[in-house]
Amino acid sequence: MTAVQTAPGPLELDEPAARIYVELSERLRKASPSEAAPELARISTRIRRDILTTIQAAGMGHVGGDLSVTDLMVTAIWGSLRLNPFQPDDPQRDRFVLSKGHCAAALYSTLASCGFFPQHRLTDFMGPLSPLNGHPNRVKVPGVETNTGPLGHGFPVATGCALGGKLRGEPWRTVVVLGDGEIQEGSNWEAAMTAAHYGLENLTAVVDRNQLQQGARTEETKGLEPLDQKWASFGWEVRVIDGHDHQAIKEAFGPSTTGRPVAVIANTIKGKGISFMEDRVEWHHKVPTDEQVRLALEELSR
Amino acid sequence: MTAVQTAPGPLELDEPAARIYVELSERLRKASPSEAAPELARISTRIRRDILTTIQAAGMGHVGGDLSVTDLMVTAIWGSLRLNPFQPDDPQRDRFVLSKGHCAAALYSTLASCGFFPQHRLTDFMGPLSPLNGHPNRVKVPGVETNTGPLGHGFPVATGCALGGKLRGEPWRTVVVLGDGEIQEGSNWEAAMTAAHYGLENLTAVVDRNQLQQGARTEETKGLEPLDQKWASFGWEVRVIDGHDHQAIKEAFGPSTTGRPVAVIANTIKGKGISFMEDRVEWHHKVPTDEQVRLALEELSR
Amino acid sequence: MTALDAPTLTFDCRADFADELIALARADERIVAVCNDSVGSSNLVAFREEFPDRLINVGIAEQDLVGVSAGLANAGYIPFVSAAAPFLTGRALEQIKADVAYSDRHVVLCGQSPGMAYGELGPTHHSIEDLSWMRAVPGLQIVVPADPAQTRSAVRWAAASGRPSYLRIPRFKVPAVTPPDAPFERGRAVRLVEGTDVTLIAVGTMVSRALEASDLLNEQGISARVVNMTFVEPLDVPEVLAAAEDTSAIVTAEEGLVSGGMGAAVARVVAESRPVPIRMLGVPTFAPTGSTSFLLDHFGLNAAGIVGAAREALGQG
Amino acid sequence: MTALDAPTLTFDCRADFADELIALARADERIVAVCNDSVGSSNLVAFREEFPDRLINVGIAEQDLVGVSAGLANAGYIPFVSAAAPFLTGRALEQIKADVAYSDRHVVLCGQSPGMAYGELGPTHHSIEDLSWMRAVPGLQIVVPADPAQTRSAVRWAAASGRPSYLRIPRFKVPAVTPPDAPFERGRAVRLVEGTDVTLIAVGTMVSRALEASDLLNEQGISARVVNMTFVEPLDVPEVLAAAEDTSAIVTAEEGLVSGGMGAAVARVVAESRPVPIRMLGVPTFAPTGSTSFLLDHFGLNAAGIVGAAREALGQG
Ligand SMILES: Cc1ncc(C[n+]2csc(CCOP(=O)(O)OP(=O)(O)O)c2C)c(N)n1
Ligand SMILES: Cc1ncc(C[n+]2csc(CCOP(=O)(O)OP(=O)(O)O)c2C)c(N)n1
Ligand SMILES: [Mg+2]
Ligand SMILES: [Mg+2]
Repeated sequence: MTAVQTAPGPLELDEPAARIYVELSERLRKASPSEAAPELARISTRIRRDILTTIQAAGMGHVGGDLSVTDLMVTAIWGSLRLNPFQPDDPQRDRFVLSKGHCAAALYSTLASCGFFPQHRLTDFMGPLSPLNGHPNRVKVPGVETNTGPLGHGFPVATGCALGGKLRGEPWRTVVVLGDGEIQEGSNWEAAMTAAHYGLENLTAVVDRNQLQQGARTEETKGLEPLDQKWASFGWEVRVIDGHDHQAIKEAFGPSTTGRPVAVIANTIKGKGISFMEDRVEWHHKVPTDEQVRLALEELSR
Repeated sequence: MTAVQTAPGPLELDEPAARIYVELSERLRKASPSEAAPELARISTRIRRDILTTIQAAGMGHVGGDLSVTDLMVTAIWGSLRLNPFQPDDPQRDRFVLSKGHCAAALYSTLASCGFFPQHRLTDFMGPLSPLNGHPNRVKVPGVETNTGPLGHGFPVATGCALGGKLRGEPWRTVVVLGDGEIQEGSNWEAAMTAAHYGLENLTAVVDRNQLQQGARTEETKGLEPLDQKWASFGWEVRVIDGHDHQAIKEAFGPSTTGRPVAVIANTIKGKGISFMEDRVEWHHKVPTDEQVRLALEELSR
Repeated sequence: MTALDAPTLTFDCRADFADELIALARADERIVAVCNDSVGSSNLVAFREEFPDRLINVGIAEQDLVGVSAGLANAGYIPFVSAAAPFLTGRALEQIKADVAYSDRHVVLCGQSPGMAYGELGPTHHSIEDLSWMRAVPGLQIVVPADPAQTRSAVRWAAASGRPSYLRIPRFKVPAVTPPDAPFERGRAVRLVEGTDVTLIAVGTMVSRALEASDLLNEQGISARVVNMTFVEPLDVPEVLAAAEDTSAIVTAEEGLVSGGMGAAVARVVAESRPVPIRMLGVPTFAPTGSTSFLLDHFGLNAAGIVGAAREALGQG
Repeated sequence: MTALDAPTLTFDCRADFADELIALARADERIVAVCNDSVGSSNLVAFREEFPDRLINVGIAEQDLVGVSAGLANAGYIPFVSAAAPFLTGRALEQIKADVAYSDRHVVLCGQSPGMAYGELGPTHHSIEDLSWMRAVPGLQIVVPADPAQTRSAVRWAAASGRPSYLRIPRFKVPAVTPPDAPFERGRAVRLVEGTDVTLIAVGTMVSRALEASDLLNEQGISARVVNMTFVEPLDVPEVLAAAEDTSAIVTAEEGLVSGGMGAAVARVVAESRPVPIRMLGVPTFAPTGSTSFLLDHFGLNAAGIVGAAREALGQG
């Protein structure tokens, strides 16, 4: 017996939101990092709220990593890159790839904020037949560049994007965000070597260095340090920053100064912004109770 | 119609050769590097001869990489490790793993020289139903630790061997030999991270740094430099040596001085010892004519 | 006798997996568990507490996970490699082929949360392909326990088998379906219900649903045999031949792709020896979003779906 | 009409693969070739000379190979990923699943030297598993050209298809078997010989051997139809049904594992619609050492083996 279930419709453009994104993000892109930072911080707070309510509605999600990546993602998408919600596959768009695909709620919240689809659709997250699957699906969600979820996939794909852009001689660029636990996957080091070999100065790889993976701290599980030296020895220009400082992030997302691809090691806090979640391994995929969401939203509005 | 073909018999111990190996290798192991070097050089020349005639008989093989790895392999197996041809699966044996499995002819020649099987069986190399397959098969060839051939497999397996030895608190050690092209495989960097994390000072990884891979130079194909810094940043004690200097090799195969696993970057020449093969990419798997083998053997007897 | 009779207790078999592994580890110090940042999801926290050195976590690195395990076997250990099934089988396939199967190493690969157990996490986290992929690795024994008792038996059996194997550990909750006296032997299926018209051959989560279907068919005057195939490799060929001999049609059901899975193994035996009509139930393609039970219903992998397939195969569709 | 009539020219199809790719690349600047240190073994030296920037070598790194190719597709290119079949399919399987098939990227995966083409190099270099593994990746089109003409058609077709596909490019020398007027269409088989008693369904290197077997069977008074299945996915279901309808038995032959390969796809259609006796020829397990032709004979993958299987299936064994 096949269940009868009406699928939620496809995701459609939120035109007013898209218009705002196009204008405001252009201003923020052109602004100096210090000028842009306050607005980027405001957007980040909004995204954090959306992440929390989205996960609350779904009763599932990866809240810790969503909150650690928020400021990075917002600064990339609102403050550094040029995406096009009106034509999501615009050949000249910049590419944003979320390699740590389990943080789909952060990506969906951010894409909705840009008008790729209406914010209210976030309540479909992981619902039956929803396009908003637990991990991003590019076929169903405009703005997603490649399907991620298994760790270590987005970076090679992003490398291919950047290589393609360079071969074409086009000006758009690619930013890929990796988890720190994720870079234990060897596929990333293959991509790191490829990007350096091909001199992909149009590629920025961001490590969300929150020190935690699924089960424990990275350095207890399988140590990554000295992480900056790893990237440098693989031929990358390395920038180590505070991954919650929008000004520092926007600066770090600026162009390569060496002709080499740029690795941004962004020191972050898993669960950032919610005191009882911060730096606690269990919030990798623990789901907040309604009361916890209330407290969390309260913290964010302070 | 199933072809009627008598399989060559299983490989059996060559007792006299094994006796010599056990005695001589013990002497060489205990000797100083400079004392041991001349004998190791003599054995290496013999192995080079066997490699050439083995490939000649088979009409196939990877002669360039066989000749670049010979001095490393001979110094490991004859001059540093304790293998046991009388009981190939002796739990207390040292482990020698050839990760660059395409150099099976070098491994078979060396194992035969230790008496794991009679030298005359080398003429079976790649013959119909022969145990001496084009890539090493541990089920059929005593002395082989794991089946290799696809690049990037032997190193993780060797890491597991060393981890097992350490868990058991046993004194035996593991040496794994990698191709330089091979380390473009990400699986190696996963193993490098694991070995460092678990402090496997009983593991030595040797990179046969002959600067060539199958189709071209490594630095043209996908650059590996600065290779020493890559290993150091992954937490290894690094030793850079001349991979044809038996004294230097034996020194480099000595114990870790830092409690960390040891990476030996052995600068070698692909096709080493045969003037017309040296450092030429086509000899990766070109097969010498009978006349070329004659010339090559002549060069070796000088 | 079946799930319809009474409200049935259901079990996440990971608990039995972990308990049995701990029991084995107490008796045999060669047993080690090897993980990819999956200590919690594999339910191995208690194992780690009791045997901290024998729980090896290689981090998020599946190729290394399997290669290191082959090396541990080389060093005399019996590694139970415990990782989410899609990553274990998909990411480390060549290591499973070369380092484990072709090298004939006694490594026990434990695919956790297989099939569509990670429902809403989507196709990247579903492992609908594992049985097909693993069946195409020569020399690998493949076991799909259907309930807690079989999970424990599978763990014990694999530890003693001396050869490489793949165990598919259920996470989706299942009722107990195995009679206490049922044998657990290499290549041996368990016949749960006798029947003369049609044979329902199922594995894992589908076994209890086949039992339900058998009850429903009975009510419709159709006598349905139910076989829990347990070993996908080696297959219980005599049991398949008996089905083709004694009953007029066969329905296979598995929580995985139809292409190349358990049903394909059954179909091959039947096609080569005694052709009878077959219906093969499984997952046809990448699943949409939804919970495991939603998706099972979505694809007709339930009692009603099995009943429909059985009637169709009998020409009573 | 068949290989027995005259001394037959045989071809290594890599030359046609490379020539056709160059011709395409001249006409369409989106075509790029992506390699893993396999420029020579894929016969792409001439391609590189003509299009040095469009030959991308990622070195010995198959996961990256496929991921980068998916990214190149994202950037508007049509990547032909050319690597030895065992490493492409076995090492990059999860990338093929997630980055190519599930992401629905127009990437053309070209498995070079498949089956047992690397005879003496052994099972690590054989790709007897690829068809089974690739069949269990939903959404991937699978094409097995049987000769130079089909190799060229497959390359052209894949470049235009807009969807992900896997092409299995023969290296072991094969004769031309495809009539000049034969169609090359998605999901369409080519019937090479008419016949009424038994149908021989083959792919790739086995097609010419099936033609030989058909001649031999004819001499024995058995009329054997020969079908080149070409598309393993999507399968030509009507052609399989016609075989089950028109002839009394089916023999399938492929240079690969029987578990889950082309034969399994055929068996499923037959079992679910019109059961007839089938014999499935293929490679049963890891091969011993030997040349390709030695191994094909060793496993009975030749005209005599096909004849024997056909007689057996017809009950004349
Ligand atoms: C190949 C693969 N192996 C395992 C997992 C399971 N998994 C999901 S998230 C996660 C931890 C990731 O840690 P990290 O990359 O540090 O992400 P973050 O801390 O930002 O959430 C793991 C192991 C996976 N998704 N993919
Ligand atoms: C996974 C994998 N990809 C590709 C190959 C094909 N291959 C065999 S040898 C070789 C080159 C190896 O180069 P290197 O490691 O430098 O070895 P050496 O120079 O010592 O011969 C390649 C690409 C392989 N064996 N395995
Ligand atoms: Mg982290
Ligand atoms: Mg080399």
